[in-house]
Amino acid sequence: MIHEHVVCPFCGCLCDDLEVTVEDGKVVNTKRGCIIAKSKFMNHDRDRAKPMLRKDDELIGVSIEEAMDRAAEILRSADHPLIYGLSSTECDAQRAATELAELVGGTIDNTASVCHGPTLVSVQAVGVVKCTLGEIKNRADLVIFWGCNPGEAHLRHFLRYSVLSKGLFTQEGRKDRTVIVVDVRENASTKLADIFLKIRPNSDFEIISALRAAIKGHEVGDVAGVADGTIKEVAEKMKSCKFGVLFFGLGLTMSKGKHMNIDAALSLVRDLNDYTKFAINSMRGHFNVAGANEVLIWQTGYPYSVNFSRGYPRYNPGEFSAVDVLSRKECDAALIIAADPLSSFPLRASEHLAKIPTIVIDPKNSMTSLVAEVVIPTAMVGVECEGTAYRMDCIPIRLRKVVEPEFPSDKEVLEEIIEKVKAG
Amino acid sequence: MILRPKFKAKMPIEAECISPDILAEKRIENLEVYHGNKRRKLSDLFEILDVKTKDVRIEGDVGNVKYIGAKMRSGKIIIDGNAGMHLGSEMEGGEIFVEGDAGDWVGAEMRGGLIRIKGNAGNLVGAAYRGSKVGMRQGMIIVEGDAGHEIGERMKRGIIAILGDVASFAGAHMKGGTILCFGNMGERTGAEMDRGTIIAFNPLQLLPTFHYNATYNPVFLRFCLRELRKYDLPIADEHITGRYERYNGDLTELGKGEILVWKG
Amino acid sequence: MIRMEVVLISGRTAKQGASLEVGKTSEEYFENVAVIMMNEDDMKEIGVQEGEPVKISTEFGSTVVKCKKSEVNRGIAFMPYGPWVNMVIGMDTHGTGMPSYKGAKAEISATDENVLTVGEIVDLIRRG
Amino acid sequence: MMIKNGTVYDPLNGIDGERMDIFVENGKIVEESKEKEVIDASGLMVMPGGVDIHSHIAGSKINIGRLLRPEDHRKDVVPRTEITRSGVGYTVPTTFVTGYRYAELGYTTVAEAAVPPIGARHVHEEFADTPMIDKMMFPLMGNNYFVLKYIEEDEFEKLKNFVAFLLNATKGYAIKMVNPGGVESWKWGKNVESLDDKVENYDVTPREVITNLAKVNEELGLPHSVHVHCNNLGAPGNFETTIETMSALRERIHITHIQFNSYAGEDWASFASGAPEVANYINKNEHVTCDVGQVVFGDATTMTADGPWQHTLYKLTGNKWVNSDVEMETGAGIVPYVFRERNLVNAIQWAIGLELFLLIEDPWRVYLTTDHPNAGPFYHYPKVISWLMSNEKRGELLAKTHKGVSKMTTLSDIDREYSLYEIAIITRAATAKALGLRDKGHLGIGADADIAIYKLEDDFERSFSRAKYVIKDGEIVVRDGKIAKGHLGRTFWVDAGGEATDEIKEIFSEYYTLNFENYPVQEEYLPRQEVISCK
Amino acid sequence: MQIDGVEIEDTFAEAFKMYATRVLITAKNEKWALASAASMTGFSTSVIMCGCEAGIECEVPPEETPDGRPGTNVLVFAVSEKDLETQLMRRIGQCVMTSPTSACFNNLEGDIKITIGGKLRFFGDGYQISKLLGKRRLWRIPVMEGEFVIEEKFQAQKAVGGGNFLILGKDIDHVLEASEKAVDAIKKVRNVIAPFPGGIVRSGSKIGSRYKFLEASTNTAYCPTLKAMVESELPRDVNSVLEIVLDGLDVESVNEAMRKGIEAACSVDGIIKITAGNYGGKLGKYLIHLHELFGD
Repeated sequence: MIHEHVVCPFCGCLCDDLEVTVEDGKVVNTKRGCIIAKSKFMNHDRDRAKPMLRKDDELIGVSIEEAMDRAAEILRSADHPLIYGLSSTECDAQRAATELAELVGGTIDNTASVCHGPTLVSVQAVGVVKCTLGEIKNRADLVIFWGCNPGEAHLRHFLRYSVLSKGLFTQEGRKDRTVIVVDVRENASTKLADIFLKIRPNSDFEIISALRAAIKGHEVGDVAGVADGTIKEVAEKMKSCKFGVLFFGLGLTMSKGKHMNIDAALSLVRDLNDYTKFAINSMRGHFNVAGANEVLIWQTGYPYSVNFSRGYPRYNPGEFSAVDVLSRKECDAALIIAADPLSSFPLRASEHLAKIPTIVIDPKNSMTSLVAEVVIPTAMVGVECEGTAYRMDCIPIRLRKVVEPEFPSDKEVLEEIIEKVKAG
Repeated sequence: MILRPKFKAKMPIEAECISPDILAEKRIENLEVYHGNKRRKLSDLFEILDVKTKDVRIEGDVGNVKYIGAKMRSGKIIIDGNAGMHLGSEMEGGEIFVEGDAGDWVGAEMRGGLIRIKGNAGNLVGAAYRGSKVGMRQGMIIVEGDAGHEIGERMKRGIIAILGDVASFAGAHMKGGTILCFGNMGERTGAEMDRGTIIAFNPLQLLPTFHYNATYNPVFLRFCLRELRKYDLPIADEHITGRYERYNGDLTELGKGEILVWKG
Repeated sequence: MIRMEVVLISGRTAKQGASLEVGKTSEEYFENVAVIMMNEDDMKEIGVQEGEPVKISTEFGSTVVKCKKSEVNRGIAFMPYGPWVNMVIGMDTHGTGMPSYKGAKAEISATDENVLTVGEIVDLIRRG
Repeated sequence: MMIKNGTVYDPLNGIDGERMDIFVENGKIVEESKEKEVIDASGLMVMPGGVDIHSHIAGSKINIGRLLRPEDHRKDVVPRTEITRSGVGYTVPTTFVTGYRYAELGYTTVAEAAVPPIGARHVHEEFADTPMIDKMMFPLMGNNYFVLKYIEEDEFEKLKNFVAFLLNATKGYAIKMVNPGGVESWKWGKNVESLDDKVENYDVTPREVITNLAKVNEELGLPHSVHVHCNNLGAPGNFETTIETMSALRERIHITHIQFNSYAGEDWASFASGAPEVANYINKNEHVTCDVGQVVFGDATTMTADGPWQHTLYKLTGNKWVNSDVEMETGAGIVPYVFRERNLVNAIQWAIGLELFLLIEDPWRVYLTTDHPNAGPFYHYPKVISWLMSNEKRGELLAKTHKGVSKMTTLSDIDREYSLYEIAIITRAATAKALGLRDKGHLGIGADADIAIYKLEDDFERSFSRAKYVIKDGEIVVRDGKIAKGHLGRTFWVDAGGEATDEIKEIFSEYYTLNFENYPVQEEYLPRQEVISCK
Repeated sequence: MQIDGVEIEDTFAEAFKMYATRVLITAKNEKWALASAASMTGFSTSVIMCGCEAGIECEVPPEETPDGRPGTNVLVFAVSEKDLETQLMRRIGQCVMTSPTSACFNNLEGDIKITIGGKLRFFGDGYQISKLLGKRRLWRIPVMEGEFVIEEKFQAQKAVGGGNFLILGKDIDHVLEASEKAVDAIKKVRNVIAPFPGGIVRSGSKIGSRYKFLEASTNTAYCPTLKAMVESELPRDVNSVLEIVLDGLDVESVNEAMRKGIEAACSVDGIIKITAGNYGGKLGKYLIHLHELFGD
């Protein structure tokens, strides 16, 4: 059977034009997706998790019911549980996770914390001038990629949205656009650029600041190895384009300056709107990290790093963010869902997860499940069950189901745990 | 009043009730604190002695206790050990003294009073909470050790004096007030500041969006430093009579902030 | 032995993305993630060939991975996101929630030590 | 259930403060009920549940507003209870708190007034987490590519089909226009300044957009009229544009938050009220209804699809600014704002809203809104009610405002006071009627059993702040101003036919970034829906 | 009564309620602090034509000034808060802001607050900077030499103006010497100034004039050259009269200054009598009886 218009549940592009062929309940082919999409669908049944509990320091197989019972017990008795992950699942599961966090008076954080958390903090400081990806496809004549590498991380972004795509006012596609890539190294994306601005690592803030000053007519001279003339040239291109867009990624959020880099970039684009039309969009990684933020926002007012220990939501990255809670050893239990902190957090932060009862809910085995107390397998979202995901530009799309799951969905598991916690 | 911690775990405790105004007004034994997600009484976590004295002394380490002295209006708190996050946040008056270190957000959105930390302070000293327009609005914070990133972020008035080093982005988005650093200042000091004064007694790396104006002996600073001597800060005569390079910025924003760098 | 200072950048690669969908304990993942991309001249300077192990140390820890040639400038090294790079990343977020994954100062040198497997890293974590 | 001996205000049935019993069964008002449950409403006012015709409570724009304002949320925290979920309130409440607070005011139906069609799914997702109330939403059409294209090509039938299709695809309720044409121009950093300006890159004017969509609206027989946020919102002197807009057509038209469009003066220095002129037009022309968008002093978060206006507001205030343009369809802007009593412009805005309420003679055509959260949060409605019902209350506040208000508006010359009957009209009966909700806004046999029961106290504000009882679909959900029971309301949408033509599909594949097949909102997003069919 | 053989007439000086402030001018050195103060207190002998009465109260050593530089205290007196404000604006604006290296601080605790720096700041054309230290707000106004620092608000209080005594003697040489001695003595008293040139006035006045357009005219009763032409108050052997006029922050200080001044005057030979000017006690709020000054 061939499933059409399938949505790829890997990255924030949420390409929704995949064709997936399923035979005898197995994915046998995919069309149009990138290599990662292909890998995701083709390998969806590999290395799948089983329900397990740790007994005498060994993970042993149990029924899923037993695993959920134990999970509920752990969360119910915890004084400060942490719920973390959520970016690789759908919105109903994210809703249930938020409800659970509220119920057990815990801290809930999603992977934005270690990707675009700094972006969200900066939006709260200065606002943001953004647009959906179609606006870029239809209008952008200047496209800037700063500290992001769609050529490796968002493989069809150029094609579908930002560079090669043709639109209403960009009928010539690539020819209608000037592409500038700013990065510390040559990479898959820089090859495509009309201008590659190679900068020193950790000099983003200085260079964005210089551009901002240049746009306002101030002289700044050479900055961090970039010549005065180059800064003026880029500034002029920005001011004189008809519709510009700046895409940025973790090259800004993770390097020195973090949210202040974004603050500067958001301000740069905001200021440019005094001269022309300009937007700035973040390149979100996991396919529904944007949804994790959206759900948490509408339920609590805050996008990530939310704490419920007082019965109402409070927000503070640095205080309620997972890395910090773990580093300071402030939580006494953890539920990890749809993420793998052991493979993404600084090792020293992960260590605490191995010391406390940790529950892992995931379709696949992960590094974190290897240190877990409880492992609960679930259906793979967007492959084995439906649900909503928010694209990197916050457009919600319904994920499709192409094969039957063996285990219940994240949502069902979480709702079951909620019932068990309430019953206890 | 003396409070002696009885707890051991690292679980965060929130105790904004540790504030002389509240302790004087309310029945102490019933005051609520949070230990993780559990509501507890102050007396569950602290031994409470010498109830009659109004000043509060905490004998022991309360590095995991948050919001001590938050919103306080008067009186004095002395902490013998370390203090947790949000120490004296939004405080309006009174004094807090910490013998050890303090966590992040010391004196965040403070409106008055004095906080003095003998050890080091964390990040965002005197800053605005996320999304807020304005950080510290008045009062004084003195850190005898080092302080972290983004101190004085969005401060509008008041004084922050750091005797040791500060990390990056001191005075980011600053709108007024004065930051003095007797140690070394980190990178990107004054980033995106609109107004306000940052005084560096040692050379520092400036952003390209700060421009040099002049070298002079600012009269207001003489006044300011002489006033601050009352707080036992290491202000030498040369600091008062010396010359300073004046840089204005951040040109990305209003550009009316200044960094004064002491030249001796 | 020559030790060289570099700025360490971590990031996503398509191969890392594709292989993590195969599985974190898979051979593909190990092959694609337990690596460091370096400038050829830098490799020469510390005396390593493509595919040989190098040791990366920062103030937060050290890790051993295989080295690969890349177009990066001298003085910069790149590692894919994953447990190996996480061994040298600090956990302080400076009040932001975000550790400093990119732009850390690191020292690189040739080594005879083995690259740890995912299982060995997990054991390390569990031992604390 | 029997609601016994209450003083009933049910304007749609002409009942003005009569003491009577109301019977409820199976979620409906019935002639007589055998159920034993009795609410003793002696001494209490019984009204139909409130119906808000224009509010911003769900979807991408409001959620960015929530994201933007952590500093607000801190001031108004709402802990969980055994019955209710936690959240935050203040200017942009979370979904649960939105539902609870509306219910506590005695409101049972709320319209989300501006939805980018591509974000409709998001709205329905939030609706599912907005308890207590029935909901509906208005998709934005005034700057939609297809709308502009079909008007430009003079393809009225295609336009009509597209509108019907879009209502169906989004599960929407009414045609919403925001600064028609201006938002499309804003995508190039421009705007339109009059009804006859050309939209950037299109041979279409705002006038054509308004008149064509109004005609479509009537031909499709949609329950509500077109719902219009006029051009030049917020600008001094814009009352002329507003009158021009209303007089551009004879079809029904609803002008929303008309306060923001009733300004006289040349610039901010000469800013003054244009309310008398606007009210005069409305008094003479029955085809117009409006809601006010009354300013309430204090913090607000302005948010609208009117991107160019929000840019102006950002430049005026220097506050943080969000702009979010949506492919092929619309845009949005968000700027936090504080309305200050002592600020002359703000004080005049406040007075203009009240002038409109008091100068428009027919309460069936002027409705209570604050354009939440633009002119203030919805839970300040009781405040507005108190100003309308008491000249003295208005006077007290007027005395605190900037002195210039009396000179630049006529407010101090007006002594009209609203009766309870009129309040019931502008908050439920008339809004339900204007929305074409036949079973809402009244207590006649067969109506939905959405009932608000208030205790009338000396202080009107207090009387309406916390309903004594609220009955939703026949169940007591609020008791003594507190949520007594959780409830998921229905979502109303209009089925006006319409089909996705090949042309529509083709344009989708060319210019949208979303596959056509993934565009329409799926059934899963409407756990409790009520479809209203046209014709 | 007599002091050193000089008759002290049993009369009173009639003083008026005024408003006063104390301005501290600092500068790089004493010379420039004084230069600025001298300029600021110039042409300020009498409120009638000058708008205020002002004088240098004393010099202030660097240790006692806010900025650690030498300073000069200036006292300014005016008949209303409004006049005081007007005069301070003009005089600080023209004589202190303009003067090299000067800074200008409030140096009085009073219950009246007058915004001066808060208005002069506009001279900074948008580049002025405010600094709040404790409860004091300073304005930094960029000027060609550097920065002019001035306090936002100056405090003022009700004060006493028009304390006076007349020194009657046998000739101008002796009277002038006595007057100078009196002024030297008065300078040592705080809170008081003698606003006339060198602290001394020769043209005492009476209310009214034969000319309708004049409200006051020369004090004929004390003009020696008119002794025989008018109803003179002067004894035969008096050939010259000088007056010391005093303004003080409070009546006690004025009394003290009067006492010290009269004592000093009386120590000079050739002084015949000390008296004081008044209007029959009908106009002034304060009546300073000369005899009471000396404990009678």
